[in-house]
Amino acid sequence: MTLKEAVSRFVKNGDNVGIGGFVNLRQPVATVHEMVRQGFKDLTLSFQSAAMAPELLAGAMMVRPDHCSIKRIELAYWGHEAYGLSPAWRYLAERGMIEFEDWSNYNMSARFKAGAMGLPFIPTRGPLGGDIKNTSRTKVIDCPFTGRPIALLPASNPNVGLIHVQAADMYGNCIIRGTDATCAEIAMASAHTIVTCEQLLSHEVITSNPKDIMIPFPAVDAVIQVPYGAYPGACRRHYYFNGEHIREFLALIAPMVKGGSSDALKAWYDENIFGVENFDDYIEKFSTKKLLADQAAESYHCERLA
Amino acid sequence: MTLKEAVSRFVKNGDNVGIGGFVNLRQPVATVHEMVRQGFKDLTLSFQSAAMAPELLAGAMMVRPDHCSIKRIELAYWGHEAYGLSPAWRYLAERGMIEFEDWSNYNMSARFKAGAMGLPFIPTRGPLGGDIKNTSRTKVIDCPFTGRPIALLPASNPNVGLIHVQAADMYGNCIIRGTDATCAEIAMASAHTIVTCEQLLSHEVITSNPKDIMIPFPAVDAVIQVPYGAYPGACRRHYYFNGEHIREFLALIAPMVKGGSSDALKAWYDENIFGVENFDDYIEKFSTKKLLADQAAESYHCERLA
Amino acid sequence: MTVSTDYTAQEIIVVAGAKILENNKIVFVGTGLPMVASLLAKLTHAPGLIPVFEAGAMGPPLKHGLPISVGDSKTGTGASYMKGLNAAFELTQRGFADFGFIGGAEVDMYGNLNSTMMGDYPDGYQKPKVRLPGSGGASDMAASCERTILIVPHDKKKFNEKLSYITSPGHLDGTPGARYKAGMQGKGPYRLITTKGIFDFEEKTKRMRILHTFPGETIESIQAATGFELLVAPDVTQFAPPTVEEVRLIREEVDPNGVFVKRAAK
Amino acid sequence: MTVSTDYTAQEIIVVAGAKILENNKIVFVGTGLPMVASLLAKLTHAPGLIPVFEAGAMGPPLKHGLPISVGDSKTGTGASYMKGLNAAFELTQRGFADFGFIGGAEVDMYGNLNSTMMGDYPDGYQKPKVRLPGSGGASDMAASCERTILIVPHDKKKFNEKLSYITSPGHLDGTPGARYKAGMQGKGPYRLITTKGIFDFEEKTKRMRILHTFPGETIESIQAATGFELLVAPDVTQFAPPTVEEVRLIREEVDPNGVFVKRAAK
Repeated sequence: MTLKEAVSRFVKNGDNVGIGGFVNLRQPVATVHEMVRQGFKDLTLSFQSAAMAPELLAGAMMVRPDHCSIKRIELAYWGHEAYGLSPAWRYLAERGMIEFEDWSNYNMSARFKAGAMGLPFIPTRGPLGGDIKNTSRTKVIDCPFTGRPIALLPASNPNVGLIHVQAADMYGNCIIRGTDATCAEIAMASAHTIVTCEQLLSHEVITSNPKDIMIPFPAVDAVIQVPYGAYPGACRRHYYFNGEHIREFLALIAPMVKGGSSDALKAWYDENIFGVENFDDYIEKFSTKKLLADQAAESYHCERLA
Repeated sequence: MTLKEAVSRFVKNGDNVGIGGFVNLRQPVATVHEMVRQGFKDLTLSFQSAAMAPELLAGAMMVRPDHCSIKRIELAYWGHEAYGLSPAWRYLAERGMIEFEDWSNYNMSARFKAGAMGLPFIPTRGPLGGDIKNTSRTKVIDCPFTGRPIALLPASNPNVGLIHVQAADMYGNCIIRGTDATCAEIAMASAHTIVTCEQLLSHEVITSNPKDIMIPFPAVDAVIQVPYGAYPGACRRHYYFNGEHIREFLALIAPMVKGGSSDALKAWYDENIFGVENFDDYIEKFSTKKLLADQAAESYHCERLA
Repeated sequence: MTVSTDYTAQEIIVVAGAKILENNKIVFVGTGLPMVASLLAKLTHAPGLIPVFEAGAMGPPLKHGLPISVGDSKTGTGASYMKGLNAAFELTQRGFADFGFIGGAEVDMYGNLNSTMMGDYPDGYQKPKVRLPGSGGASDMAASCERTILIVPHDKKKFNEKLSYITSPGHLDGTPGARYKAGMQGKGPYRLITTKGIFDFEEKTKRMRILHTFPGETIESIQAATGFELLVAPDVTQFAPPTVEEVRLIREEVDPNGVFVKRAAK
Repeated sequence: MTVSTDYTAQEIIVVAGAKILENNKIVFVGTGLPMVASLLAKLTHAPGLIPVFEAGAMGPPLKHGLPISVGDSKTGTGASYMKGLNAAFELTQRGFADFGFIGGAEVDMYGNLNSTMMGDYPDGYQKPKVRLPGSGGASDMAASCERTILIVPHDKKKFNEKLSYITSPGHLDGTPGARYKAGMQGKGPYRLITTKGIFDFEEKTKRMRILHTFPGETIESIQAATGFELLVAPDVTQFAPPTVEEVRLIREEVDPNGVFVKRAAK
C-alpha cells in the first residue's frame, strides 16, 4: 500500500485523528503532507504535545479552507519549544475558528492509554486543582478506597492514529528507538493506524529481539516506508531537527496572526505539497549537504554505529 | 550490601511482600531462602501467579511455625503449571491457617500497576461477572462516561518487593530479558525493593541501551548479584527450569496435605536452607552437569550467542 | 487418513481443541492442554495462528516446541511482542483476542467455570474443602476475549447445576444480554470440549448443548455423566477419532516428553 | 570569584535556578530555561543531579550538551530509563520527583501559573485574547512533584491577583491544606525566580514573599512591578550577581548556540 492509498482509505472527513510523536520528534509529517494534498473536512486532532503535524494541517486550513478544515482539537501543548510558539494555533484559536479542549501531557497520554487498555476512563491526579478539570470532560470523584478526590479522564480512541517509527515489518510490528512518546498507546487506542517508517525490514529481523517491538501488528492497518518521514523534525538514530526549516515555515504563518497576507504561506503549500506528487519529492528539495548534516548531528549525540 | 543484610534491613515482620516473576520464571528464590533462614512473622504475600517462592515460604511455616509465618495472601494463582498443584497452598488453605483474597492475573498485575502509577485504584473489566468481585475488595461502579459497570481495584503497594533480574548496575537500574512479568510494577509500587541479579555490571554498560532498562534505580533499595538466584525456576538467557528438583520438593510437601509426616520436608530445610550459610552453598549442592544442562537448554531455545 | 486405535482421552481433547481454532486468529492460550492444542493447530491446518501467552508473549513461531509454562522462554523467541502481564491482558481487554482457551475444575450449564475452590461458598471460602490454584488469567480471558473455548474433563461431580465459586464467568445465568449487563465484553463460551464430546451453548438460552459425541459415547451416556440437563443439537454427529498422524504429531512433535499429555494408553 | 558585569536577565535566572537545585535529587525539567539551569547545575555544584524529561528520559548524563526539546535524542543517550510520556509522569505521580521546574506566562500570589490563555475566562475560553501553547506537562508536575520551582519574567501584567486561567496549580487559594484537599500531592511551589529576584511562599499564608533581590532591584522596585501585595522575608538579601565563570559556562558550554538564552547584552 502506498501512503496515498493508506490516507485515502483510512482518513475520513469528520475523523478524530491521533497524532504520534512529541513536539517535533517523530511527528507523522509525511502522512500529514499527504492528508493536506488529498484534503480533509471537520477533523478532530488529538495529541499531547505536537508541533509540525498540526501546524501543517492548520496552515493548510488557513490558505485553503475549502480543501482542509479542522473542527476541534484535544491537546496538551501546541508549540515548537526552542523554535517558538505556534502561530497557526494562535490564529485559529484567537479567531474562534476551532473548538478545543485543554488537557496536560500526562492527561492526554493517559487518555490514549485508557483507550489502548480497552477502558472507558483512567484515573490521574494531573488535572486536580486547576482549571483544566473545569474546561474538559474530567470527572472528579471521591476515591472509594481513600476518600480523597481523584480525577477520571475519558479514554481517547481516535478513528485513525498517525505514527512514524524507525523500523517495522510488513505486518506492522514496529520498533521505536529513543522515547516511545505515546505512540504505542495511540496505535492501540485508534480504530485504524497508519505507520510510516524509516526502515521496512523482514519479520525475522524485526522480531529478533521481541522486546524492541513497541507496537504489535494487530494495532496497525498500513505500513509504508518513508525515509525522512518526520522531517524537518527529528528521528532518533536517523536525523536531528532541521530548526532552520521549521523557523522559516513558522515565519510564513506568523504575519497572519496579526492580519497579514496568506500569499507567502500559500506559495509554500503550492510548491511543497500541492505541487509535488509525494513526500519523496518534498525531501528532494533539501540539499544533500543539509540532510547529511542532520544525520551526522544525530549520529554524533546518539553515539551508535550505523 | 549482602543479601543477608538486605533481607535483615528491608523485610520486617508483618510486612506485605510483593513477589516478582511469574509461576516458576524469575521467582526471587535466593531472597526467599534468606528470609526463611532469618525467619519472618505474619507476612502478607502479594503476587499474580507464583510457585517456588510462596512454596518455600509456606513449607517453612509448615515445618517451623515458630520461626516462619504467613498471615495472608493476595493472589491470582499458586501452582506449578506442568509440575502440578501446590501442596502447601492446599495444606494452609484447607486447614484455615491463612487469610487469602483471590484475584486474577490481570487484577493483581493491574493492582501493582496502580501502585506503581501512584494511584489509589485502577479500573479493569477482569473481575466483573464472577465471584472474585464478591470475595475481594473490588468496587463495581457505573462508569460515569458510558454508564456501564466497571470494576475498580485497590492499588497494591507492598512494603517490600522481591525481584530477580538478569542484569543491574550498582544503583539499581535493572535489565530484564524475556517477559517483564509484573516486576517493574511491583518494584515501583513497593516502599522498598530488593533486587537480585545474575549479572552486576557497570552503569555505562547497563545504560548503553536505555530502553533495555525496565526498572529504574529510584525504585530499588538493594542490588545483590546472585547467580542462579531463581533456580530451580528458569531465567531467560541463563537457565531453563529444573523440573526434576521442583517435583522432588513438591513431593516432600504433598503427603502433609493428607496428614502425613513433616520429617522429610524438615530434613530438606535443615539441609538446604538452615544448614547452609547462603544461597551459593545451596547451588553448590547441584551437580555441575545438571546446571550446565539447564544452561544449555535455555541457550538452545533462546537462540542467542552468549 | 488412518484412524488411530490407541489415542487417549487427552489426545482427543487436544485434537478437538486444535480443530476449533482458526488460522490467522489471535488465541489467548491458558496453560496445559490449550497450549498443546494450539501448537498442534499451528503444525496442521492453522500455521498462521497467533498465540498470546499471559506472561507477555504474542505470536511466537514456537519452533522450539511446547512451552512448559506460559512464561516459558520458548514463548519469547521470535515473538512479535513481549512486554509483561499487563500488556498481554490490556491487549485482550482492548478486544484483540479472537479466542480465549481456558480450563476449569468445574463447569455449569452456562459455561461458567470454577478454578478457585470446592466446598461451601461463601461461608467456607476461607476454609475450602479443596483449594484449587486460583483464577490465573482465566477470568480475565473470560471477561474480555471475543469467544472462549473451554476444556473440562467430563465427570458428573464437575458438571454441576451450581458451582462452588464462579471464577471465570461464561453466560452467567443465561438471560439475554447478561454478559453485557455485567460489564463484560465478547460473546462468551463458544465451545466446550470434554472427555466425552464437544458442546456449544444454544443461542437463546445459552445452555450447554451436545454438538458432537466422541467415539464410544452417546447422547445418553454423556447426559448420564452430567449433573444437569443437557440440550441436544438437532444434528449431533460423532466427532471423528484422531488420525494416526495426529496422534503421532502429539506424541513425537508437540509433547514428546509428556509434559501435559500423559502417556498411559486409553 | 570575579563577578560578571555583562550578564543578562536570562543568565541570572539560569544561575539562580541552578543554585536552588540540590545534588543527587530528581528534578522533572520543563522545556526552556529549566533545562539550561539544570545543565548548569550538573556542570557546577550538582553533578549527580538526575533530570527527568517528560518525553521519557530519566537521568541522562547530558554529555552531548543542551537538548533543544525535552524529547531530544540527547536526553536519551546514557539515560537510566527511557520509555515514554506515561512512564515519566507515572514515576512523578508515584512521588519520585523531588523537584519540578516549570514556567508560565502569568502567576498569582499563591504560585498558581497560567500557560493556557489570556482573556476572559470562562466566557472567552473558546476565543481567547491570546492563546498560549497550553499546559504541556506543567500542570502534572504541579500536581505531583514534591516541590516546584517556578520561572516567570517579572512584569506587572504577568503578576496578577487573578489569573485568566489556572493551568498549573500552586498553593491554590492559600488556605491550609488546600492542595491536599484538592487531591494533589507534594508541597507545591517552593521558589519563584523572576527577572527581579527570588521568592518563596510564606509558611502560613502561602503568599509570595521576597527572599532575594537581584542586583539593581529593591523591595520597592519589585513591589512596583507586581500586581498584588508581596510579603517580605525578615532577612531579604541581595542575590550575588553571576560570576564571570558562570556566565562563561552558560555562553560557551551550556547554551553556546543561544537556543534558550538570548545573546543580547543586558
